[in-house]
Amino acid sequence: MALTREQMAQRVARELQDGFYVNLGIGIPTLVANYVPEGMDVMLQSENGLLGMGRFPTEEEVDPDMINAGKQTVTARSGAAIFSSAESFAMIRGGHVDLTVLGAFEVDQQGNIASWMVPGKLIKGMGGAMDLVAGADNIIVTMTHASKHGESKLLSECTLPLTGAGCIKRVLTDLAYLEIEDGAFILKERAPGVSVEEIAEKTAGRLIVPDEVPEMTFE
Amino acid sequence: MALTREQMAQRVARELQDGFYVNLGIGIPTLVANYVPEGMDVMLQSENGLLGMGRFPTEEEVDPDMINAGKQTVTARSGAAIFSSAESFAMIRGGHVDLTVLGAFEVDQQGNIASWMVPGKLIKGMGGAMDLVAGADNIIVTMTHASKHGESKLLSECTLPLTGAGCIKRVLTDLAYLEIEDGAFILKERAPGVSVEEIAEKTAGRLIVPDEVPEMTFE
Amino acid sequence: MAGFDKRVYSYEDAMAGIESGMTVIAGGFGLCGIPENLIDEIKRRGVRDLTVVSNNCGVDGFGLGVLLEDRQIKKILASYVGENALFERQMLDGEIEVVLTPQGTLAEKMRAGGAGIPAFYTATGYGTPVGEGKEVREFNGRPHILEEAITGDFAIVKGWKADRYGNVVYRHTAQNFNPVAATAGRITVVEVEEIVEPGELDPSQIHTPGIYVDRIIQGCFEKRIEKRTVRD
Amino acid sequence: MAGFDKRVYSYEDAMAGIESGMTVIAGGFGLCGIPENLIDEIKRRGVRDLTVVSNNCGVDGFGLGVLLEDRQIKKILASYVGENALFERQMLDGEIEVVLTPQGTLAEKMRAGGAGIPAFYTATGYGTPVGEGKEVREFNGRPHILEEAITGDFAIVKGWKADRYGNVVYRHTAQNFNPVAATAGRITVVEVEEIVEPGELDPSQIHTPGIYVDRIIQGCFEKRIEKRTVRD
Repeated sequence: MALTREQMAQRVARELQDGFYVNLGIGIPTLVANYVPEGMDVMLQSENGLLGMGRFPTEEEVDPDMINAGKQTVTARSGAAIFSSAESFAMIRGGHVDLTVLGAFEVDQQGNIASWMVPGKLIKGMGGAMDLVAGADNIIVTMTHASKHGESKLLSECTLPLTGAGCIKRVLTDLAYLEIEDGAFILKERAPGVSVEEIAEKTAGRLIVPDEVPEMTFE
Repeated sequence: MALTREQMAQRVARELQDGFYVNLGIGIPTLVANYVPEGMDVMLQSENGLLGMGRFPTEEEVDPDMINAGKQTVTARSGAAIFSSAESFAMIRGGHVDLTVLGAFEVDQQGNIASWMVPGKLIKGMGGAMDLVAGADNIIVTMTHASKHGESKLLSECTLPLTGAGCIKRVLTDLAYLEIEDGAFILKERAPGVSVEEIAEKTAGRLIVPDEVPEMTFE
Repeated sequence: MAGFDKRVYSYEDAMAGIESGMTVIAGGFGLCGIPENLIDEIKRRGVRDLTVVSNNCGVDGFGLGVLLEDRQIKKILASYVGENALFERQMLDGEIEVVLTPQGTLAEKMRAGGAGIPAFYTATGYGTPVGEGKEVREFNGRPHILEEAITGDFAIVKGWKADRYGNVVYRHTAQNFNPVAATAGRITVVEVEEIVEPGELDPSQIHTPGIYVDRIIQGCFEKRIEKRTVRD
Repeated sequence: MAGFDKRVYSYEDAMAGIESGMTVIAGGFGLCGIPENLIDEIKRRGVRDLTVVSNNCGVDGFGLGVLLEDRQIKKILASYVGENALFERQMLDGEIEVVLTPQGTLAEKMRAGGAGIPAFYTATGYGTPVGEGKEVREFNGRPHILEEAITGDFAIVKGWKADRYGNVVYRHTAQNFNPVAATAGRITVVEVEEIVEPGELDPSQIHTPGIYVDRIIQGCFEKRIEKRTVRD
């Protein structure tokens, strides 16, 4: 069965390490914060200028001067730092963030990512996504494996305008966890009960299937 | 008679305006701070990261963490700001300093300045001088008109390695105040008792002498 | 000390000199830390054909969104727009030119403008529509594109506290683009919640040194929240 | 919270991993705000052939000057050197390579290194020996030269207070190059006068956010004054 959004977040959370500075995009990436393993501490960077994003505020704590990059009211945890947008993107562009998790429309076997623009549809902008994908060494893309119409999002070449070129090495979909290497997707893990055949069928890009493709487990 | 160092500082101080942010180099430029006209306020920028440099400290106030760009212990005035070297030179390079006063070995009629290096002699470095001359629109060079051996320092072309190219428009020497325009020094004022002939004789670069060359006056 | 007293006492004085066709750099992220009243004054004056540089363009009826109502904006550089029906319509109708700019590149372009760096290379946007027509050069084995600095005729900034010298501190994440915007205006106007006496702000803790600031005004702010999110 | 506890308790641990041939970026201006004890630890370890990036090179027997005694520095990028007899001799003898770099360009190169900007244009140094061999390009009708970013294997930094997460504040003009140096090290080590509890530093008033910092150590400092100047 395809992973739920929560399971996707749970799986991504396994890539966290104690002491990681992490930037989480909007949507499923945001949920990852709920699955930080016990005894592990990560620090969330929000690109509007907050390192050490805390929980949502209580009604009493709501402060219009304290928001995250998704424009939601948030709090800062103890030991947080707040700074300008220039400083925030110095961190991001300079490769100081350990892990970035973000959604996408398409990823291709060259590690290109398209996530911000569908020609003909209204274009709202890339926000910080282009900076994030260009700056991080360590990016995990989360998205469904195929569109609602069954069209693969893991392509030999992105069809939509790119967010970044050659910058994605890891993709978690609702069906599989894959790594991108030498122009191919390498199938590393599959969702519980999802067959290699189904994944192969729904992967338009070049797919390498190792002898062993372990099934993910969730508690 | 040639101006004293104090008179040179006094003359430069007449170029100050109320509300000017000013960077003063080492030597005669530093003395300018002593001649800020009554009722006028200027803010001194020191390129190690201090805007609003105050007086020297008393014995009790001396603080090793509070120095100026000349590495002297100083104080900060009320309303000062202290920041990093990157921020300090952002101000300088970005043209936010209203007036820069600095010494030189040579200036030429193209507005080139040489102030940091004498080949064959020990080179200690340019410090912030190259940034200052490149960043400021408004620079006054203070130096003696000629060397101890009588050689002019106002040349048709600098002989020493440059600190900056085409960036000087105003020069105050011990003999005259001159402006540089269209490849020539224009004699604007002369020191009390110094003749136009003497200045012309000691100016190797192209000199334009207007009909009227007023004598400077000092109280 | 008149020379460094940058206080003005009306929004009319605060925006004196703004004219049609000018470039205005605005601080703020979403509706957080935006110069609400300076924007309203621009609306009141009715100047047109503005080029606006700002991460976002407000919402319908608030923030920079109010400048859309009378079509005062000709062109905008932003990273994310269109929280805003009027904006979308003007964009689709071609009434407003939108130059979408990655958020970090936008911040860096403002910082560069203020810092006298005319251009810089960045990997951000290479291989994307943002990189089209821009020079590409490899550094450390990786392609980068050349991006140029931005400066504005005016920068409009929202601070928390300032002294009369124009030293400013920002509150929490209302800082965002404000300090870089403040460096990049030919005339920089800062509106704050409180003007304090010189010396009250710790010199080592000033976000925007007064040298960047031309005018300071104390105002009242609505501080509208775009996405109120609370926990139980 | 082990993951963000960056405290170390000996200078040996603070400089663990430094090796001959590495590049070390050091904060400080003159003798103000220099990482005294980290420098001494580099001396103690006897690593050689270092490339040092620092505005100055200390004085005889203090600051980076101590690394000259055993010829540990192969090359230095600085804006102003030679307050220092030993340095002069090594420079004149060709034992040390000196790349004189304008002070603002040096600061900007460090900042660019930390900020992922591989290169930038500046008017500083155009037409001078600094510009020789560098690409020249005109912007706004004025020639500029291309300068590349600097990063180091280590950055050594002197702060005032820090928390265990590595958030740092600097005191007065001891700030100088320290915050930019801190961003540009692959491993950034900060020695401070006091380590405080998380939450004691105001989040909006942190000069160096902890993300840039790998190790924090509390030390004692001589803080030698180079030019003691007093008024009567």
